[in-house]
Amino acid sequence: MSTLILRTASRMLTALLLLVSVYLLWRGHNEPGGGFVGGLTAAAAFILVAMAEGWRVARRALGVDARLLALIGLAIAAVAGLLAGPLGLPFLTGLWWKEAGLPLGTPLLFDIGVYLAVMGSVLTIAFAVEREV
Amino acid sequence: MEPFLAVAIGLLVAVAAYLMTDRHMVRILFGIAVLGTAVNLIVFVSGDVTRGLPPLISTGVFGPDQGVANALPQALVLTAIVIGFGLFSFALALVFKVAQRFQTADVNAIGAAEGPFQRSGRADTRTPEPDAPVDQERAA
Amino acid sequence: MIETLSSPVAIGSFFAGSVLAVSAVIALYRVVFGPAPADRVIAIDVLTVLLVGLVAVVAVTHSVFAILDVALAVAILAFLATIGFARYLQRSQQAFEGDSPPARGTDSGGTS
Amino acid sequence: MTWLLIWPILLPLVGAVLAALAGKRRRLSQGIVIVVCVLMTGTAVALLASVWEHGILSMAVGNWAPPFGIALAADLLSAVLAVITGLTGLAVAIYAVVDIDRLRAARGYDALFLVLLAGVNGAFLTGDLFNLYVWFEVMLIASFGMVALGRSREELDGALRYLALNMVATLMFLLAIALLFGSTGTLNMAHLHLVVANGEATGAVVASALLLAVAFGMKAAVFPLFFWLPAAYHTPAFAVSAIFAGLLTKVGVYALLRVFTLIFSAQDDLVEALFWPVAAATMVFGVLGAACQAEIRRILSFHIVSQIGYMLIGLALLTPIAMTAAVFYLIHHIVVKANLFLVAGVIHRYCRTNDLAGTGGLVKRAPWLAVLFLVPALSLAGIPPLSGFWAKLLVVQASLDAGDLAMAGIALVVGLFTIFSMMKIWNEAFWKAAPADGTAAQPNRRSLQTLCFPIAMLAVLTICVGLGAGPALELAERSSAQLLDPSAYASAILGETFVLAHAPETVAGDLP
Amino acid sequence: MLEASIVDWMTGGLLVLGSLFFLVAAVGIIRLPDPLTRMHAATKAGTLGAGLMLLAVCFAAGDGAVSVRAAAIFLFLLVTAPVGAHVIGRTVWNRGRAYRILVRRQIS
Amino acid sequence: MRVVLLAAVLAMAWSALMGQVTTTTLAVGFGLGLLSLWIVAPLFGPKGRRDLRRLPAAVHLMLLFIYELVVSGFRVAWDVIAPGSKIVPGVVEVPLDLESDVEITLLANLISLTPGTLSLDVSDDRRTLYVHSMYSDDPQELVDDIKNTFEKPIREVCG
Amino acid sequence: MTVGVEQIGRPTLRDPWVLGALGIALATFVFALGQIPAVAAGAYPSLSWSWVAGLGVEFAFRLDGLALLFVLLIAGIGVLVLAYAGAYASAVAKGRRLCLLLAAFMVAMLGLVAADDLITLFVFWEATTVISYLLIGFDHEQAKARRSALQGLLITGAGGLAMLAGFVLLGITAETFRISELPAALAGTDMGSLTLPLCLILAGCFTKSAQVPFHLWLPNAMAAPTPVSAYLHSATMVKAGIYLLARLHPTFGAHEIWFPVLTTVGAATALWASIQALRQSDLKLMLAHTTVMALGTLTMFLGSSAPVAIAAAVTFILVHALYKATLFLAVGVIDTHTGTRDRGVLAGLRASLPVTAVAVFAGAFSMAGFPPFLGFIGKELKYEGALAIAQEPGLVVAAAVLANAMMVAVAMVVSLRTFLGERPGSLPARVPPRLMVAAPLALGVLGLLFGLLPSIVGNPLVQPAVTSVLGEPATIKLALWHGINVPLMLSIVTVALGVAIYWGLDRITAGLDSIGATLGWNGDRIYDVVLAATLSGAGRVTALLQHGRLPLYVAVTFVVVGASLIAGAVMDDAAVWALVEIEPIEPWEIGSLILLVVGAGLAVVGRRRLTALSGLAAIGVGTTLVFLMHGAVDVAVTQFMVEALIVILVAAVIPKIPPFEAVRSTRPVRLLRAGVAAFVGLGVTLALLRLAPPVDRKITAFYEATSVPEAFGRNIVNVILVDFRALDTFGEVAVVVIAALAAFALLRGRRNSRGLS
Ligand code: NA
Ligand code: NA
Repeated sequence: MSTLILRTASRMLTALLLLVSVYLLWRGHNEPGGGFVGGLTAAAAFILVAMAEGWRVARRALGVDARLLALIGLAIAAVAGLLAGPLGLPFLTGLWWKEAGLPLGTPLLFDIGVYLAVMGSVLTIAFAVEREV
Repeated sequence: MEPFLAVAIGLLVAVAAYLMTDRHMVRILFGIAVLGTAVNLIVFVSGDVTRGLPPLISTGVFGPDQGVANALPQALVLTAIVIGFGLFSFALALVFKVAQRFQTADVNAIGAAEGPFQRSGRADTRTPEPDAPVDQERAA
Repeated sequence: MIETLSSPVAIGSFFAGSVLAVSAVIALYRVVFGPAPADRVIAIDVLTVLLVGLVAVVAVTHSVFAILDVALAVAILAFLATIGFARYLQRSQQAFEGDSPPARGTDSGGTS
Repeated sequence: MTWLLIWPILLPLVGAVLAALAGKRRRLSQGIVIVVCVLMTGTAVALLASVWEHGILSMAVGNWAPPFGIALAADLLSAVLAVITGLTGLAVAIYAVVDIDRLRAARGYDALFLVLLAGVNGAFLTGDLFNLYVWFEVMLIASFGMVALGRSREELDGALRYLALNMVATLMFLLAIALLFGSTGTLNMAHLHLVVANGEATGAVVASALLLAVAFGMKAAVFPLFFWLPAAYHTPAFAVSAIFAGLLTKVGVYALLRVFTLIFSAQDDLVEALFWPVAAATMVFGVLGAACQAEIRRILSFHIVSQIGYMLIGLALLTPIAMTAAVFYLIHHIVVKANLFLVAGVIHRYCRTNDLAGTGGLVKRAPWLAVLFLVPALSLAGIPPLSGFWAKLLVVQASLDAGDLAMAGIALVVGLFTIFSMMKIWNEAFWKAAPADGTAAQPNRRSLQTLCFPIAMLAVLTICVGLGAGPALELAERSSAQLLDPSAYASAILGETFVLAHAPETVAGDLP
Repeated sequence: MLEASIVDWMTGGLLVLGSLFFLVAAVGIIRLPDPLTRMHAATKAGTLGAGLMLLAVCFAAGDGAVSVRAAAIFLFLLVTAPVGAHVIGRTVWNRGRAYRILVRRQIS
Repeated sequence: MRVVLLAAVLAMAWSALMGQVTTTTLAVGFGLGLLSLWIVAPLFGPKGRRDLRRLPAAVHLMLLFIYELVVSGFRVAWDVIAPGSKIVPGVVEVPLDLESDVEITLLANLISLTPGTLSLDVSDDRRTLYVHSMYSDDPQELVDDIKNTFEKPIREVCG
Repeated sequence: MTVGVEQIGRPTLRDPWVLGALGIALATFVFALGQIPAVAAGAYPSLSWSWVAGLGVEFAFRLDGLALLFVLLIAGIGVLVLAYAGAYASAVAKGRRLCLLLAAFMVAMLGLVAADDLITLFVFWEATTVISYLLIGFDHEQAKARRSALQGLLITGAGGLAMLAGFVLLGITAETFRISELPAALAGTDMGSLTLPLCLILAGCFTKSAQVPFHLWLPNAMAAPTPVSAYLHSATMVKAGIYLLARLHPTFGAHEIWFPVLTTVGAATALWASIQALRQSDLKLMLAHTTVMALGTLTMFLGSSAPVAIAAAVTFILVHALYKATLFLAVGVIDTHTGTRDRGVLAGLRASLPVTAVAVFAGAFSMAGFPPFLGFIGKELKYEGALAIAQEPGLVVAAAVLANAMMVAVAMVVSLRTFLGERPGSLPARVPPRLMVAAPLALGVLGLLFGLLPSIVGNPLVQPAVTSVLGEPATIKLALWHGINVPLMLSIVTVALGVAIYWGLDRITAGLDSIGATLGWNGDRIYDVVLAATLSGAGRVTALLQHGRLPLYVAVTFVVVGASLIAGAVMDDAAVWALVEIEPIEPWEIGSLILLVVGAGLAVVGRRRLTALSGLAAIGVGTTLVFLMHGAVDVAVTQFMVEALIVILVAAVIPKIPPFEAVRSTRPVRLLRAGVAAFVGLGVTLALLRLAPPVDRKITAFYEATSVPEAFGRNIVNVILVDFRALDTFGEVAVVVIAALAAFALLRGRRNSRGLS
């Protein structure tokens, strides 16, 4: 379904969707949103591209292998949990770094991991399906 | 438990059961999706359904308002939805692959692993499917 | 229920919610009875946009504006789903359903 | 020290990420898998040692005290199962180096395998019911992937059956959790024990108990829900079916043991009434199924079913010795059944088929394989002094001790059928001359060595457990004692004060 | 009830008006004769209804941030609704052409 | 340069979304905007991207969109309430003078939000826009209307 | 040596494995000989290690008179049989395998007889079962050998399992597994409580010792090589059951069913086997049946508690072991020599096999109970014992006389017919290896020696054994001549009867054959029929359960689920409707429910894939609405997004899948499915109605209280996901990632899966 109108619209929307996805991720701890919804939105951005211009273009736009993204996300989530280890705290204990003036902490890192993992996974599946059909 | 919701969810489960006992793979797939949705709803309603307020805390206060919805079941449902999505995606891929390989959507007509139509004999074809080109087999 | 409707906002949201519910049910008619696949897709599109409206009602009713994000997500995914359906309409003509005109009155895709 | 609880879960998960990143570099990813299995086993052994010395170990994940946060917890049963998982995993990992072909490896076998182990360990080590569901799903999705990995016709068909039925089971698990949560408001299993024991058994609680029995029972492949197992286990790669046969059903059994001794400890009448017929029917129908099969892995699959029945005796009788029998059987069967599937793979390499009609002549062609088959086969058949004998003896002793002649009789008759099946395989594959029109092949010597090393490893383990049944039995006895003392489990996880505050008198005590 | 502010009245009114447009969309897809004309109702009335109701939210919140978000959603709808209509309409039309169902056309 | 500009716009959008306009949110928004643009950069051809310099024209165009939407909303409402014989559905081929993708898309969208018309497709040679009209009894009037009302503001924004 | 000679068989005695096996046997024999004085003096050597303390199982051994007698028999005959086997085997590898298996069998048998712990004994018991399986099936490429092996295994294995249950029951009652402590431990016990364990143990003994009706495996086991037959069926395996009867005599001898059961079964076995023995034309099979006959006789005597009867049994164990091994080994020589064992063909072998002739005559005379062989002493003791049996002397005497007469007849067949007369010219004459010839001779000579000098075995062996069996000291004197008494009269009758049978053998055989043909079935056929029926029954049951139809599997699962839910709901005392509170419901809630219901209906009735998919989408929207209206914002977003994604993916895929029309179930099936669906749906509804709010919110209260101050987040749901219950989320992410990788692997090819980095 590669039509001029859809293609153009998707180009206009993709950046916006990515932005929104990061916003949803960031706000997740305090407002509705979070890593999963954010990741899905980010994936939606590229699925839109895939539907408008084909999965090859979308994959190129993504730049990295979607599977790699997913695995990195999983690894980040694991690292976020492991950071508490050296401090003698249990796995996945939230650690906060308040000096920055921003609410930075391992839960956010964890959520970033979720974001990337979800985005990568959904895109892996979507691209695989797109390629087959 | 709200009776209307209970009945509606029961109906969803019944529909899922009906679909999952179909011979067409896509109906089975739909059944899985409906069953997942129904169970997610059950997880959600299991912890008190409260109309209205989401479990958010306003800036500057330390707790939510009175009467917010129970946050825990919501978190559980979220996890369940995501997991369900993962499983469903795989199921979809599998159904697609099976349909492609066997050129049928009838689960009773496949019978490669077992079943009424299982091929007899000793031929052992358990060699992995080569990757590409996709499928040469056109056996019905 | 009515006696609790003490403000224009409350009345408005109650009324709006009810109308939306009625609209949803009406739109559902096309989802169920088609007849063309496109009709169903259009009706589902209406349902999803309707969801945006309902988010607005809930936001106003409970003064929880955070849930506007729901509307955003709905809008995004509804759009994607619409495209997905459209692609289905296009593809389903080729794959298994052949190229012969479908029987009248069923899931026909033609304009009539 | 509490970190010992997370390593058996985290190591394979991280290993899976690394293995997936290694991609087509086969050696690298195999190396990762084996190293991870070794480390995992090591941490599990350390965990077992710790639990043996100091009692139940638990970790409040996220530093949120249970029941608010998720607790990981290991009693002896959990710890020993983690150890066995590590050992079996290691054996299968080595076997897979040869058994898993280029295509399956390239499709990510190694990562799926490690995730499966992570899920299994997670299920063994969690103390939270919903978290148990999550680990079940981790395990399930990995197994879905593994069962279909080769994409042959058999695998795809098997995978479809496996998927559809397990999907129902898994959703019923979730439904049960919902009902239980709706009735109790908590998810921590120790806390659930306190709440359910203190409250009355409402319809929702009973329904959730029955549903959990259905969900875990299906996982464990009990009558009348076992059909997915013989429908699928003979289709995938041998390494895959070996790890499935060894571990997956046992996770179901573990969950049954855990849930029905801990959460529903007060509903002992229900548990016995439910599991007695299930155990008996599972034994009988499983073994009848095996008796009429002519494909090695199908035979073995039906025997899995049958032997799950033996493991349910712990719940069917609910006596200490019955529980000991169940635990011992569980441990024994993981090792032996995985090993038999591994042997089936080697047989396939020699005969190019697992249909008994097409096999033969192996006692001449591969005498050492004959020995390697006989050890697990006789163990499975309960021939002394192998581990299976003690397992069978315990089951008989437990039944007779409880005055349950019928159960003992069923167990013994089923045992005879098991001997029959194993000897059927022996007669056909080893003793019988190779069929003239057979498809015999001569496997490569080096690959045979790699394949047989883990088989020998597991065989030695079986023999050791058999000859050293004393310590193994002590372990099983102590595990069973812990299982049957749920309040001690609750105290260990929730803390003494919490449990006291929720003792039966104070029905609605405040949380600390 | 009487002491309600003008903002409240605006909010309520916009909600009602918006919902009515949804009703129009719903009734439209029932009453109009064919998929393409139904799409007119769905696209336009639906988007307008959503816009009005989002405007109501702006009034109710009286908060810049919320208003910006509402506006963003509306703009998003404004971009996507016609595109959605285009992809569906195109399919329907292509199909109609394939089956030689008469449409009027003008070659300019 | 255009990238920087776009990123700045995105930064402002970000701040707006965050509900507070501070140095921090602007900086973060700018960074994220750059990131987003960098990610989607391959989508734009060498000259596919348009400046947004003509902001006033853009605002005008947006208002036009909204206005058309409101009008068409009521029009549809009327048609639904009283669907008479005046509905003459049909597809009209509108010749296109606009060249860039963005222009064509904007035009198509605008047409879709206009009373009685819905853009169906663009011909492969990008010279014709197929428009479904509820009132296709006078196609030429429709075409003229479209050309006059919409093409100009779009050119102003994009040209 | 007169006819053309042809050396066959290559002694494998130089093989270190075979030599090792021989060495073990010899060492054991010598060791056991050394123990005779101590044992005779009542100082029983014993050993024990704790094995499985939790079960009270010990690895315990004790060498009393009975055990020692058996050890000597097993090891002594073992030496000869191993040597014979080494010579018998046609190839080194085969010989080694045979000898190793025989040695393993010997070790198992030694452990069995020496064990003083029921479980230890059982361990060795099962070992003998398994090894004998391997031995019977030694020529495993022949289907007959495999069948016989399996038959033996199943029958003795079944008995073994029953016995295990008996042992465990006994252990539970006696609170010990120590055999030597059993009589004392059970002293005050009500004998009635021991009936079940006794019966179970007897089942084990009877199957192992081939008592009627479990006898049929033993003749079939003759498929095994001759040394195996000689070893298994003379000294050892079949005697294991007899051994255990003797061993448990002190424990159960006083039980009221002990005597009648053993006597009846023993007598029946002896008679049945003697009749069968006469029918055989194969010498080996004939001998096999006389083994069964001997075992029956032994069982019969062990039923008694009279010291003379026990002495008769013990002596006969020794007698039988010697002559039966002699004869089996000799038949092996004959077989090797002539290539046949058919008594109709064999004759006049005295010239070509002179040494073997001596051995056979010695064995046969002992068997027939002619003086001065040990068999004579044994037979006289039997008659004496039979007369001493208090309850049923008539029956026992009659059975003993008849059985012995048959033995006389069989002995004459084996010796006279085979070695005397005219040798048919067609018989080949290969020279058997010397060692093969020597082994039976040695045993035969021993039979004569012990007959002449009974005191060699009387005091040192038989008397301690009898003491052990009786559990109290007994004095036994073995002598060739007891004077003219009733037993001697009976002996004369026996011989006369035996000779008569021998003369009329061919007619008797023909008569029996015709009876057998009229009956049309025998034990073997029953075994076949039972096995086939079991397997086909199993097949039918399995076909019902494991039918291969996925929809039916799913349906069964749902029925079980529905039953669970309804059972739960029904078990509750409170009435369901009492819990139903109809709360005021808002219009949009009705709308959402309608969406759910209609969507569900559409998913079911949709005849096109898109229609059903639209139903799915409607359900998704309805669900989202439900979440939205109950304050679950994050859930609503997620639900909607996921649902949309599912729709997109499904819509992308299904055009490639055949449409619904292609696959439609019939109306009855649809009705059935609808029934199942309604059942499970009803169950869910009932269970949900059972959920009585309000739910305990303590845990949520904790989250609400700590979310901001301790976890620094205002969206409680998200804080739960990334902090309070982050481990769930961690697992969830793993699921999604792996699902993606797995789906990818399923859909896409290797060609595109380069390394990721
Ligand atoms: Na645990
Ligand atoms: Na198993």
